[in-house]
Amino acid sequence: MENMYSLWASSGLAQIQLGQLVMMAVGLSLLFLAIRKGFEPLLLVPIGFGTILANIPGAGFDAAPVYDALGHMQSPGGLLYYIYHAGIETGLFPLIIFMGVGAMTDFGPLLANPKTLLLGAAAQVGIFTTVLGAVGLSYFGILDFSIRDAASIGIIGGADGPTAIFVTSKLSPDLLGPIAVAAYSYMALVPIIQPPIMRALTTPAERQIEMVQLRPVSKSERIVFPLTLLVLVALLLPDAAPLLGMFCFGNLMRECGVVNRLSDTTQNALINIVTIFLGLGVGSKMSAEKFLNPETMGILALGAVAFCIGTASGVLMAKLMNVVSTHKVNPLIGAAGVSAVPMAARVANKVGLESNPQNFLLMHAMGPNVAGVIGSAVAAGVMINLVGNM
Amino acid sequence: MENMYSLWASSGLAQIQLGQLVMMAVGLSLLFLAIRKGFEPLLLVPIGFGTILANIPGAGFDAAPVYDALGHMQSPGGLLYYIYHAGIETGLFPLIIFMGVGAMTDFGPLLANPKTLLLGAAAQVGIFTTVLGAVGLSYFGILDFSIRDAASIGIIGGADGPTAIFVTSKLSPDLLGPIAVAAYSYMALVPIIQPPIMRALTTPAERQIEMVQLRPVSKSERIVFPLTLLVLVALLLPDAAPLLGMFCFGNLMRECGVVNRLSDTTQNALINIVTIFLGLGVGSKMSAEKFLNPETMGILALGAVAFCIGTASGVLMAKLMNVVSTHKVNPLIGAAGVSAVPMAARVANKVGLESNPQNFLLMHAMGPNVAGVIGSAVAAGVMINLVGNM
Amino acid sequence: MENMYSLWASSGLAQIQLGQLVMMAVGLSLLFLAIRKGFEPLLLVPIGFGTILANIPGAGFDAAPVYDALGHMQSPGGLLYYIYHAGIETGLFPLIIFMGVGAMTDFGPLLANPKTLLLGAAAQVGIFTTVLGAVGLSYFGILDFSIRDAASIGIIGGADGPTAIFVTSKLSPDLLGPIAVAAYSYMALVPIIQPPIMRALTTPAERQIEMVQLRPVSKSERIVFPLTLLVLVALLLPDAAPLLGMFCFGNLMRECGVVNRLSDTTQNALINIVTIFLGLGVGSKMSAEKFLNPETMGILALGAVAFCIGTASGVLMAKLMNVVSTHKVNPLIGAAGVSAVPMAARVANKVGLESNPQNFLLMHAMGPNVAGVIGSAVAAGVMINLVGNM
Amino acid sequence: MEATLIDQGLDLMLFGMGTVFTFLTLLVGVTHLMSMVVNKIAPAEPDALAGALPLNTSGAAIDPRIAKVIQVAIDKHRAR
Amino acid sequence: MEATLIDQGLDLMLFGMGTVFTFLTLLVGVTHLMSMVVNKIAPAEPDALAGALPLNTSGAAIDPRIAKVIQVAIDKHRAR
Amino acid sequence: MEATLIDQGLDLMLFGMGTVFTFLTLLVGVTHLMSMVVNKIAPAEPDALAGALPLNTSGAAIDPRIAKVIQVAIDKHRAR
Ligand code: NA
Ligand code: NA
Ligand code: NA
Repeated sequence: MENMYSLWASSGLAQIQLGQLVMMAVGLSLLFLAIRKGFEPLLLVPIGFGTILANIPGAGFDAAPVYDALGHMQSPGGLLYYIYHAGIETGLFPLIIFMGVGAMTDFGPLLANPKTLLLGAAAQVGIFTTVLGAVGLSYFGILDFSIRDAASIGIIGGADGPTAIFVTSKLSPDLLGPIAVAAYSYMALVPIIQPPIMRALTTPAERQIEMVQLRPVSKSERIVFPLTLLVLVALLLPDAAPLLGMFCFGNLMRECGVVNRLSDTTQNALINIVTIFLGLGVGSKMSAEKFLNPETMGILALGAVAFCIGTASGVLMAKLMNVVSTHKVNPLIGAAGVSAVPMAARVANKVGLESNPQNFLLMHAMGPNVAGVIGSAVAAGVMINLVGNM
Repeated sequence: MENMYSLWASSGLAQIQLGQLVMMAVGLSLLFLAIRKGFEPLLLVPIGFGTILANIPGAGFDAAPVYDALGHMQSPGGLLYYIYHAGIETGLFPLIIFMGVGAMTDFGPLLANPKTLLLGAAAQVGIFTTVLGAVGLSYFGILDFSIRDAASIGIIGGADGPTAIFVTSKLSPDLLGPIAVAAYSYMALVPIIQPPIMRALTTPAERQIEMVQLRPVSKSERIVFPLTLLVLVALLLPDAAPLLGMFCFGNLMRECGVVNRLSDTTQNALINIVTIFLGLGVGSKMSAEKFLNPETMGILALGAVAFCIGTASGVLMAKLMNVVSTHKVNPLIGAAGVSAVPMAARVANKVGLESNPQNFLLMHAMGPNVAGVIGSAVAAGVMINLVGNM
Repeated sequence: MENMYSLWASSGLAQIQLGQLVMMAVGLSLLFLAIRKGFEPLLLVPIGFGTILANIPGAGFDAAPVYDALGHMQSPGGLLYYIYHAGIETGLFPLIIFMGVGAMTDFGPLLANPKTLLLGAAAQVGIFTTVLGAVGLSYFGILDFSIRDAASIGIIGGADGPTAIFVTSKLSPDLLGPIAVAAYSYMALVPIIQPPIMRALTTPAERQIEMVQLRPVSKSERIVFPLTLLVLVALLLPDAAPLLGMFCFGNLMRECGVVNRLSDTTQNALINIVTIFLGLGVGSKMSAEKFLNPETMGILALGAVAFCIGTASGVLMAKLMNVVSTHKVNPLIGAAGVSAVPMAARVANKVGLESNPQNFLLMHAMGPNVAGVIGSAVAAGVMINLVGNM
Repeated sequence: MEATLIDQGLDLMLFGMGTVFTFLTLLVGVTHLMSMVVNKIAPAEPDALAGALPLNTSGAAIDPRIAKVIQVAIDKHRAR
Repeated sequence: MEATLIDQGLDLMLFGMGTVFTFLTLLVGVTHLMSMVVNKIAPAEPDALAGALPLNTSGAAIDPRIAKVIQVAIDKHRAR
Repeated sequence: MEATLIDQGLDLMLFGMGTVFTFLTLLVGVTHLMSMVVNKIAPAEPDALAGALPLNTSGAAIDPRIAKVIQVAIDKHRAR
């Protein structure tokens, strides 16, 4: 009987709390969005599954190990505990992902047309206006965000998952779950969020602008660029160096042509392994008390606003550049400045083709698109620096 | 002269003890079985090699690191020390292996014929009767096993290596070496152990039973099944959630179709890396004082008994199902319920073809075969729960 | 204004010291050598990049994590900190690399002609005369090396990167940067350093010696050899067992034919991942105070001497063998005894073809070449043993 | 104490097998139900016969279909 | 305190956007300069049109060119 | 003290080289013996000429033999 009771008492049914049940439903919803709707499945499948695992009562996925006085392990920790503390709290996983993303990034279009970097800068306006929005909500007593929280929420507008995770795990780890989910969800929603804004801010004539073909870029330029970017970051903004340093390292491995086996592994086995564990580890922060509260609603709302403002800023910046410069830029590619590589560039291309079926913008949009990655990493560096000193 | 002496004193010849020499021979025997006889080489090659390494006197493969009072490392630990404590003591390696096995498992045959799950349940009888055997040996003073030891020994009968390692590392880590070796050895011996039992318990007519072709299984069913299993485990038996959770996660990655790159890495680079280190780490527990004792003989004997009883139970359960149900089942596929995927299913197929050359049982046997994996993971969960409260 | 100041104060320009600037130039030079000149790019690209990262002022790549009194992390450590302490200080990365190298090594030519092992022994003379050189420089007060430093410097002459890193991280971790750089640079310079020495020490007639075709080697010999070597190391020189044990393990996985999936992963994903992190971790030791000093010049000079003496010893040993034996050996293959696989063997082949266009020495030189790997691992074991007891 | 050990073993057997059977029997029912519901909601294109899909344990880098194409190329080459 | 929070937010916005724009504008110039210098020092064989190189995100094990060759083999086989 | 350093260096050289030579000389003998014993016990099918097997350092995903088959397919295609 005692055993019967022990089994029953330890069963999920006996222990489960409403919050956990709701979070398991949230996890299943994330899986549904990922699998059925194709929302960034590489991250949302592990995050969704991790959410369910973390909320199984009594399974101990998130339990810390217990040691006796002599330092011998008495009971091991849970899988998600180890993943979170080894890979996310330390910042290692986002940095390795950034190395992999660097190894998958082609800077060619950016090098052929460097001024598109400005579009990648403009789209980060979304980040900082969202910070203002978050502190505003706090000021009016509607929600309760510190300046560290506000900075982490703003970075959702950077449309770059690993950057958002890196910043949040440094500044306000308790918000990691909702912020990561918001970041990846909105990145997946780019094809829905962006087009109306793009159409609203441009005239049909502007959307038909054809851009001059990109010049060829030499192998040497491609090799020297990541080093140039690294040195500039090192001299001006060391707080952005972890993210951009690993990004440049990955890109150098890709372009230098002498370490292809390293570059291949970085782009495949290594980034895949880390992606799985990063996703599961983010899931471990999706507990009811951290997710089911008004702040999460606020984060989701602010994240959406950030995306919209970022998109608009990119488009408007492109229009401004056309006022100044003689080489006209199709303002649609400004929207790709939010990053969300390569989705945002594809959206720019698609909206462009609607107005002019001969106008292929994809490659032109890749420039601002990767510029957006640099831009949000720079923004991340500034935030970590300034907030750390506030 | 002093140096000469130092070299001699530190040489293996000067330090070796008989036990270490015997264990090195044990390691070589495991390698022989793996390489020449094909006994589960993916695990027994690393375990055998790890056994030799762990028993080299003075090589320090198993040494703990030494730190000074300020926490600086004075001498690093040995490779096997780090592997064991990071991957096995924490339970991480068996769980990652289970994720990989999940990603390699096809639940199609099981979904087409769910009642074969009962065969996977029946075959676990071997586990629990062996527990009884172990406590009996202890009761009569023949050997000395605690209830924790008995539970770990029983799980050998689950015919599932990572499950056995996971349970043993939690309940009685000192027995890890012999139990892991027994588990993998008997899994390799399935083609020798099972057929006589299968023939003894069935009539020729029963062995000739042809089964109806399996119905097609839709992609949606394959995606929803691992989630269903996960939720059921979460609600009823959270102690089985670590193993089955990772198993379901691997399987979902496989079936969902949107994260193929993650699934591929899980099935290849990741599981291979972890398999190498898991094997070496198990080898680190193969020291003379832990292996060369009467208990090991007892473990090997009990393990063999567990396998035989499990096989018999599966066959008898299938015969019982035929008494009740109209859809006849070939009782040979009951033997596949022990798991040992896919070896046991192949054995069922082979013995079936002996009696009826047109009767291909392989796919029908895959149902109970993967059911056996679920069954032993459930048994593992119950044991960890009950023994932890005893 | 305060923020302005904070940004400026934390910028690289405000913080950078001359030493860091010089080290960044050193890092760029290593990248130039690796990418443009093809100097061992698999290691020197990560080392060079790691050098730059480690010297970015304020980026904290090398920072230790900070914990509060309760053990909670207050600020995470830097990427290079974690890599160095987890992978290099513990010796894990060099050992895993050695496993990978073992899985890529073909012992066939060595087994067909075992006496070439003596050439691999002779070439290690370079290691020990360099030790003498280093203590000599210290004796005359020119530089300041301890016996531990001298041993680490000597091992550069072993022409084996992971061995040099393994020994140095145990004996004098502060010299890791310059020693690793010297080891890999000289390995890359083999085609320039060796030929003049080889020509100077041989007559044209000797260089034209054609060697008898190698006998076929059976699969069984290939499987048994790594085990034989392991047992011999275990009995005689346990201090060499970590390196040679992992080397033999990798080779056994390669040759046994039953764990090809493990062998493939070892040769590809696993060794690539570890190579990237090993290189970055070495870079973390390339700080100005540890690199920009007279000792580094001494290390580079002594390393070059070690290479030359090793090459010469190998050639002279081959000539000595020809005096004694009837089966003549082309003395050029003696130079391959330094290891630097497979570069040194290719150099022997090339110099041989200059004298006799029909004389293909490549396979004959592979024997001493892999013997050199064994030889320097043995030398490493002796040094760790003897120096540890001095 | 030793009697307790036997008792513990018997308890483990009883409750262990009980739980295993209960859980898997329940899973039979739930799986049937799941299949029914799923096939009603998403009456899907079955991706070929389930029974015909072998377990992928090879880990081969080359897809079998591509291997077959290559074999065809070899055969044609030889047949010339 | 709460006024400070707003102030902090404004500061972040001001200095943040300022830095982002300054940095990326500088990078535009430096990149132009870099390309000019590099192409002067090493007037290189451009490796095809940059714009034509798609992002490699497939991670496919089989090279597209080899896939094409195999397709050719299939086509020939079918055409027999 | 400094004399000791030289002494230590000489000791290292003496015992180090001694051990390396002893060990590898022993290994020559043991390897000969091993080959003899192994080939007596298992008089094996030699897997082609040892000397002809190059070191696999390429890490290529496509087997050279398959590459050759593909080349054949290309050649035939071109020859049409
Ligand atoms: Na961005
Ligand atoms: Na089982
Ligand atoms: Na060497």
